[in-house]
Amino acid sequence: MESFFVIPFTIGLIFLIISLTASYIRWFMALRIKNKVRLKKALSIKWLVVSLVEVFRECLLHIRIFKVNKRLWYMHMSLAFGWFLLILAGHIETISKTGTFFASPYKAIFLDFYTRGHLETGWSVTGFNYIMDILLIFVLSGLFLAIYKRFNAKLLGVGKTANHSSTDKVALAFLWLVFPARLIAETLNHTFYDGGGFFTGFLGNLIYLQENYNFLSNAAWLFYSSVLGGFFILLPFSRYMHIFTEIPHIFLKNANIEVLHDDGITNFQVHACSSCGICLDTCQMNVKTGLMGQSLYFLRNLRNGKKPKENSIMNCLMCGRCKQVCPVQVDTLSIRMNERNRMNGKMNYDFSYLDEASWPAFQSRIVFFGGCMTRLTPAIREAMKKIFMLTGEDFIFIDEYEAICCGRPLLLSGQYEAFREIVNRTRRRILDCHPALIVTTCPICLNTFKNDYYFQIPVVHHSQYLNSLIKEGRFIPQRNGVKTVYHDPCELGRDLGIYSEPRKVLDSLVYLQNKDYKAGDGLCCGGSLADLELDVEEKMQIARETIEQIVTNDTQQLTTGCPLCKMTFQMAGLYPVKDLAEIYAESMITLPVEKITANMKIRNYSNMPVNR
Amino acid sequence: MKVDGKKVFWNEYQKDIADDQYYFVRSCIRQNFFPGAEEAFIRILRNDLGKDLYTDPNHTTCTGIGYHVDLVKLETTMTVIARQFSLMAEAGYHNFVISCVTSFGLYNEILDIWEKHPEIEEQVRDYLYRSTEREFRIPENLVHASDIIFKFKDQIAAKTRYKLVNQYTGKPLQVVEHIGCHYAKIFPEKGIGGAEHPYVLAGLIESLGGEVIDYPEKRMCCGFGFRQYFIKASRGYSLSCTYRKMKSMEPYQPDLIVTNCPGCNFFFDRWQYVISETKGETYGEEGNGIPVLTYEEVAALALGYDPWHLGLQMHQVAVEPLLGKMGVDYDPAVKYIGFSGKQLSKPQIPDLLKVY
Amino acid sequence: MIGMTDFGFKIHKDQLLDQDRPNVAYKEMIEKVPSLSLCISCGSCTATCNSSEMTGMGFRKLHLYLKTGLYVNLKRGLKYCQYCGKCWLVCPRGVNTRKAIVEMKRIFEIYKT
Amino acid sequence: MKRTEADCIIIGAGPAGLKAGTILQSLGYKIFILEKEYQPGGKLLLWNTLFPHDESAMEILNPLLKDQKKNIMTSVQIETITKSPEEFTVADQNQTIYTSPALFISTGFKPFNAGRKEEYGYGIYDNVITSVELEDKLKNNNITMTNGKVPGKVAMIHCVGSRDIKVGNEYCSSVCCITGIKQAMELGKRIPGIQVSCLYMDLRLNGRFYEDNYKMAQMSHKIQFIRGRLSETNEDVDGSLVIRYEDTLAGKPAKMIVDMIVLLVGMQLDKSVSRICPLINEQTGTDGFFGTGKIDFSSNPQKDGLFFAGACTGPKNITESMNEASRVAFEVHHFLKNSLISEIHDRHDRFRLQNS
Repeated sequence: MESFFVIPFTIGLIFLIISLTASYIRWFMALRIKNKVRLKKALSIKWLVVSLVEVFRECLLHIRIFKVNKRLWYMHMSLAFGWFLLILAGHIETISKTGTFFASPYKAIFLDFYTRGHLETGWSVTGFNYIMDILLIFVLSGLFLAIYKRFNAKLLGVGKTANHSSTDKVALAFLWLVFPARLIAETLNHTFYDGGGFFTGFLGNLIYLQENYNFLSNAAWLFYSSVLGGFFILLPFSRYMHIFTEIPHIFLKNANIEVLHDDGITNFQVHACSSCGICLDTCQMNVKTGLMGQSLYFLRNLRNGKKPKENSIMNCLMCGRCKQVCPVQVDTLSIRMNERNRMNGKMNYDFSYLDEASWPAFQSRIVFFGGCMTRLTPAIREAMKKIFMLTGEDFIFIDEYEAICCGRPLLLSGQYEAFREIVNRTRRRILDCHPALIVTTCPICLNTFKNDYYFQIPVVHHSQYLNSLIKEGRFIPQRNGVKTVYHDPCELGRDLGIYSEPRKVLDSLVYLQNKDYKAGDGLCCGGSLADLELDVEEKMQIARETIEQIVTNDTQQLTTGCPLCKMTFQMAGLYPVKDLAEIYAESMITLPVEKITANMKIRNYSNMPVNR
Repeated sequence: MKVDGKKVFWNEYQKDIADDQYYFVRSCIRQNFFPGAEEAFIRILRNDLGKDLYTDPNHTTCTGIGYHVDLVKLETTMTVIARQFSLMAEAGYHNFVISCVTSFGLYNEILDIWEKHPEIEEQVRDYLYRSTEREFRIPENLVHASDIIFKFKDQIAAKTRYKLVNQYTGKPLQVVEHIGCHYAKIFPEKGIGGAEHPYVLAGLIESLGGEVIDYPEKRMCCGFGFRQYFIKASRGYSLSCTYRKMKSMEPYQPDLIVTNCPGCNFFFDRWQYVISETKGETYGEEGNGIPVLTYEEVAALALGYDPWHLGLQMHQVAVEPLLGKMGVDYDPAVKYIGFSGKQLSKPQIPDLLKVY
Repeated sequence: MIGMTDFGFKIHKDQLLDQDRPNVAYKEMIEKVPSLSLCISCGSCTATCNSSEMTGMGFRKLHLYLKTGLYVNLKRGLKYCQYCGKCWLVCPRGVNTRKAIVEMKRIFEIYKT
Repeated sequence: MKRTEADCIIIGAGPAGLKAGTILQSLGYKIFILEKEYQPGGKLLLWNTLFPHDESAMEILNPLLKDQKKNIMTSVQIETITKSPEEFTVADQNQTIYTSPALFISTGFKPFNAGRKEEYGYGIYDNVITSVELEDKLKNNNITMTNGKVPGKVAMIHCVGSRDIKVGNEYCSSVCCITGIKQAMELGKRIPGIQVSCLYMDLRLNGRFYEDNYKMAQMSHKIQFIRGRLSETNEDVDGSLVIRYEDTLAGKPAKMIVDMIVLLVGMQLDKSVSRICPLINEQTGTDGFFGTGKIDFSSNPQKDGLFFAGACTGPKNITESMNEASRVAFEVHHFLKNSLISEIHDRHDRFRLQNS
C-alpha cells in the first residue's frame, strides 16, 4: 500500500472534526436560558435561508471586507473562496471519476495520486485539470499578497498590520505551505506520471528527472498531507478557528442572541474573530503605542485562554468603532463589558442616602435631565432653560435640586450591581414628576435611558426636541454664516443612530460644513468615561487628532451634542466649541416678544420617538 | 544627642534665685500624699545648708485647684494670693518660695497680669484691704522650691553620702526627670533651662551622679490635668497620658523618676498600680515599678536621710530596689512603724506590682 | 489575674495618626495609579461630587483616608461613589480619580484587607 | 594708612554685588567689592546645585568672578562707614580707607538660626540639620547620619524661621519651599528607596518651572507632602527622631519616626553693616530688610548715593537678586553721571565767577 502518506492528513482531519464538535457543543450548552429561548424562537426557514446566504457572502466572498478595502478583500477572498472552490471542484472530479458520491476525503484531496498512471483523455479530464490549475493559481495569487502584506502592509491599504502570537505564526506557516506543497506534489506527480493541467502539467514537463527518482513524488505527497494534517491540528488553537466558527456565529447572530452576560455566545464570537486587523486602523487608541487593549489583541488573549490584563480590559474608549467595521460583526463592546463585569461586578455600594435626601416632588410635563456632565457645562444648562422658558414649557430641571447619575459610568466600569441600583433610584426619581416627556442634553444619559430604564414615555435628546420645535414651525431661528462643523458624539451617533436631527437643527442656525455623514463613522472625542487608563495628555492627544480630522481649513467653530465632548474639546483648545443648544438659544434672543408669546402653547409630545 | 547644644539653652534660661531668707508656702496636696517631702526640704535648707526659711502657719491654699476647675473666680484667687504676699511682708521676708508647681504657675500668671494691668493690681489691693484690712508687697524674688535645690545642688552634692550610681555595676542610675507643666510651659523664662529642655531637675540629677534619660514623650503632661482627674468619667484621659509616657520611657529601663510637681509625683506613682491592674504591665525589673521621688526626697536620700523618715513608705511603687542600687543603709523592719512608734497598717498587696 | 479591680475608667485607644505603620494599600495604589501622587488636596473633586452633597464624602477625603490609613472611613466613603467622573474632569492636576476609586474598591472591598 | 578712591564701593561679593560690579566696570567705573569672607561668592558658595534646573552653583558664580578678581578685597572687616556731603568713607580693620561718591550695599542674608526653634531640637539631637548643612552634605556627596549610616526616612520641615511671630520673622522667605523640593528630589536621586516627607503649612512655589519641580517631586520621587507644622521633636531609644504634628487635612494629630530632619531655614538680614552705620540702619523696613519694598525705587528712596540690592532688600532667589543688582547698577550709573555733570557745572560756574 503506497498511500500510507494520507495518515497525517486523516489524523488531522479527525482531530479537527472531534475538536470542533466538542467545542461547539460545550459553548452551546453554556448559553444562557434566555438566549436559548431566543434561539428556539428564531428557528424558521427564513432564518435558515438568510443565514445561509450570509455564510456564503461573508465566509466565502467576504462582501464586508470588499466594502472596506478592495485589495485586502481580494487577498482574503482568493484564499477562502479559492480554497473552497478547490475542494468543491476536487470533490466533483472525484465523483465523476469514481462514480460514488461519498468518496473518502483523502481520495478527493489526493485524487491525482490515485489516478496517476491511468492516463485518460477526454474533455472532462482535461477540463477538470484546467479548472483545478486555475483555482490553484487563484489561491496562490492571494497567498502571494498575504506574504507581501507581511513586508509592506501599506500597499494593501492597511495602516497597521496585526502582530500575531507564536501559535498563530506557526499555523500561518502551515497554511502558507499548503498551497505550494500542493503545487509541488502535483508538479512532481506529472513529471513522473504525465497528465496535469496547463500549469502543473507544464511545470511537470519542465523538470526532467530519471524514473528512479520517482520517490520524490511520493515524498511531495507526504509533505502535502503532513502540512494539511498539521494545519488541521493547529487550527483549533489558532486564529484559523474562525474559518469554521464563523458559520455557527452567523446563525446565532441572526437569532438576535445577546452577548452581554453570556459566556457561551462570547466563546462563539471570540473564536469567530479572524484577527484580520481591520479594527486596528480604525481604533483611536493608536496614539498609545504598545497597547494590548485594542480589540484584536483583547479577543486574541481571550481566545488563547489567557486572562486579559486589567489594563487591556479597562483601556478602551468603548466608542464602538471596531465593532462597526468588523467584517465578522463581533460584538467587541459586549465581550469587553463581560470582562469588566467579571472584574468589578460585585463591588460594595450604598446609595441609600439618595432616599434619605429631601426631594421635592414637582410634577411637570417635561423632565429636563442634564446629567452630571451638564452640571459642569453651565452654558448648555442655561441655554436649555432659556429655550424651555421662552417656549412656555412646563418643565423641571431635575438634577438642579439634587445631582444623581444615570448610572452609565458605573455600567461602563463593570460595576453592574451598583449600576442596577442607581438606575432604580434615578428612574423612580424621574417618574415621581409624572412627566410626559424626558429631554436630556447628555447622550450618555440618553443611551442609558433608552436601553436600561424601560420608560413608557418618550425620551429624547435635546437636538430631537429642538428639531421638533423647528418642524412645527415655531421658532424658526435666524441663520448666521458661522462656518461650523458638527461632531457626532459616539453614544448619540453610533449607539443611537441620531445623526440627522442635530444636523437639521444646525443647518437652520449656522453654515453647517458637514451636512453629509456616514453612519457609524464618527470619531470619539477622547474624553470617554469608559476608559480608566489614559492620562490627561493622551486624552487630549486623541481629542486634537479628532478635531483635526473633522474640521476644514475655514472652520470657525465646533459644535457637538454632548457636554462631555464639549468639555474635552474645550480642554484640547483648538477651536471654540459650542453645544447646539447654546447656538439655538442665542438665536432665539433676537426674536420679537410678540412672536415668543404667540408661540407659548401646550404641546403634544405623542409624535416624539418612544424608546423600545 | 548633643549635650553642648542643650547647654546653650540652659545658659540662656537662668533666673535670679535669692541666697537666703525664704518665705515658704506649702502645697495643699503634697502634704497629704507625701508628707515627708516638704519636711525634707525644710530640713535640708535649715540643717544642711543653714538657711533661714520661714513656714507660716497662717498661709492658705493658693486656690489653684479651685481656679483650674472653674470653681474659684480669678479675682478671688488674686486676693488670696495678695494675702499670702501680705503675710510674707508681715513676717519680714522678701523671697517667696513655693512648694507646688501649680501654685508657682498661678503666682507667676497673676504677677504677669498685675504687671501688664496695674489697674487690676490696684483693684486687688482694694479687695484685700476691704476684706482683711491688709496691704501687700510684691516679693522681690519668687521661685519654686526646686529652684532652691538646683541653686545649692553643688553644695548638696559635696555633702552626699550616696550617689545616684548603681553600686552593683558602678554605672550611673538612669533617671527620668519630669517637670510639672506649669513650671515653665506658661513662662519659659521663669524656669531654669526653659520649657523645651528644662534643666532644673536634670542639673540636680547630674550633680548627684545620675544620668538623665531623654525619651520621646518627655514633654508630655503626666496626665493629672485638674479637669480630667476630678471628673471620674474623664479619668481615663489622665491614665492614658501616664500610660503613654510609661510606654515611651520603658525601653530606656529607668531606675527612677524624679518630678518637681505634687500632681506628677502622685500620678506617676499611683497610676503604675492602675496600669498593672488593667494592662498587666510593670516597668521596673522583676515586677517592680519605677520608683517616683520628688527632688527633695532624692536630695535627702543622697544626703543620707533615713528613707522611712522621709515617708518613702507612703509611695505606691516600692523604693526598695532603688535603695538597694544606691546602697542606702536602711532597716526594712521599721518600714511601717511610724514616728510615734506605733505600727502603721500595712497596705494591701496588689497582684502584680511588687510591694515589700 | 488582670482586670481584677474595676476602676470605672480605662486606658483610651490612641487617636494619633501613626505614620510609621506600613501603608501597603497606599503603596499598591500609587503603583497602580501613579497620578494619585499629584493630588494637592485642593478639594475641587469634592466640591463637584454628586454624592458629597448628600454624604459629606468626596475624593479628597478618600485619598486622605487612604494615605493616613483611616481605612474604616475610607470603606464607608467608597460605597457612596456614583462613579460619574466629574471629579476627574475638574481635577487641575490630572489625577485619574475614577481608576483610583475602582482600585480602592478592589483593594478594600473585594479582598477585605 | 592707605587711602583708595573709587567711583563706587560695593559691600558684599555675593551674586548681587558681583553682578553690579560687572556692569559698573563695563560702564567704565572704578569699583571695589569688599567681602568679609576669605573668598567671594556669598551664599552661592554654600550651595551645590540650584533650583529649578539643577544648575551647578559654580557655573553661575564663575562668569561673575571673571574680570573681577582685582576689584575684590576679601577678608575685609569694615569698622566704620561715614558720609560727607560728597562721599562715603569706609574704613576696615587694617585702617585701609576706601572713598567713593556711591555706596552699594549687597550684604545679602544670613540663614535663620534654627536653634531658636527650641522644640525642633536643632543643636540638641543628632541628625536634625538645616537645609544649608544638607546642601553641604550633597556637595560632598556624603549624605550620612552621625552614625555613618544612610538615612532611610527624612522629614523636610518648611517655614523654619519664616512666617513665625514667635521668632520675630513674620515674612515669607520665599525660596525655602522650592529649595526643600529641590533637596528632597536630590535625596531621592542619590539614595534609592529613601522616603522623604515635606511638612508644610503653605507651599509657595511662585517661580517659573517651580510647579514642574513640584510635580516631578510628587510623581517621580514619591515625596510625600503633608500639610502640618512640626510641633516637637524627640529622640527615640535607637536614636531615630520622633516628630509630632497635626495632619491638618485629616484634622488629626500625627506622629512619624524619621532618621533625619532637615529644617528649611529662612532668610534674615545680616545686620553687621547696619550696626556700624546709622545712616544705613535708618533704611531698614518693618520686616528687617533694607529699602522700602515699594514697587518703584524699592531699594533706595532718597537718592543720596546709597544703594541696596540683593537678598538684603528682602528674601530673593539668585535670579531676582541679580536682576535687582543689574537695575540698581544702572541707577548708580545715572547717579554718578549726574553728579559728574553737576560737578562740571560747578567748576564752570566757579571759573566764570573768578573771571568776572
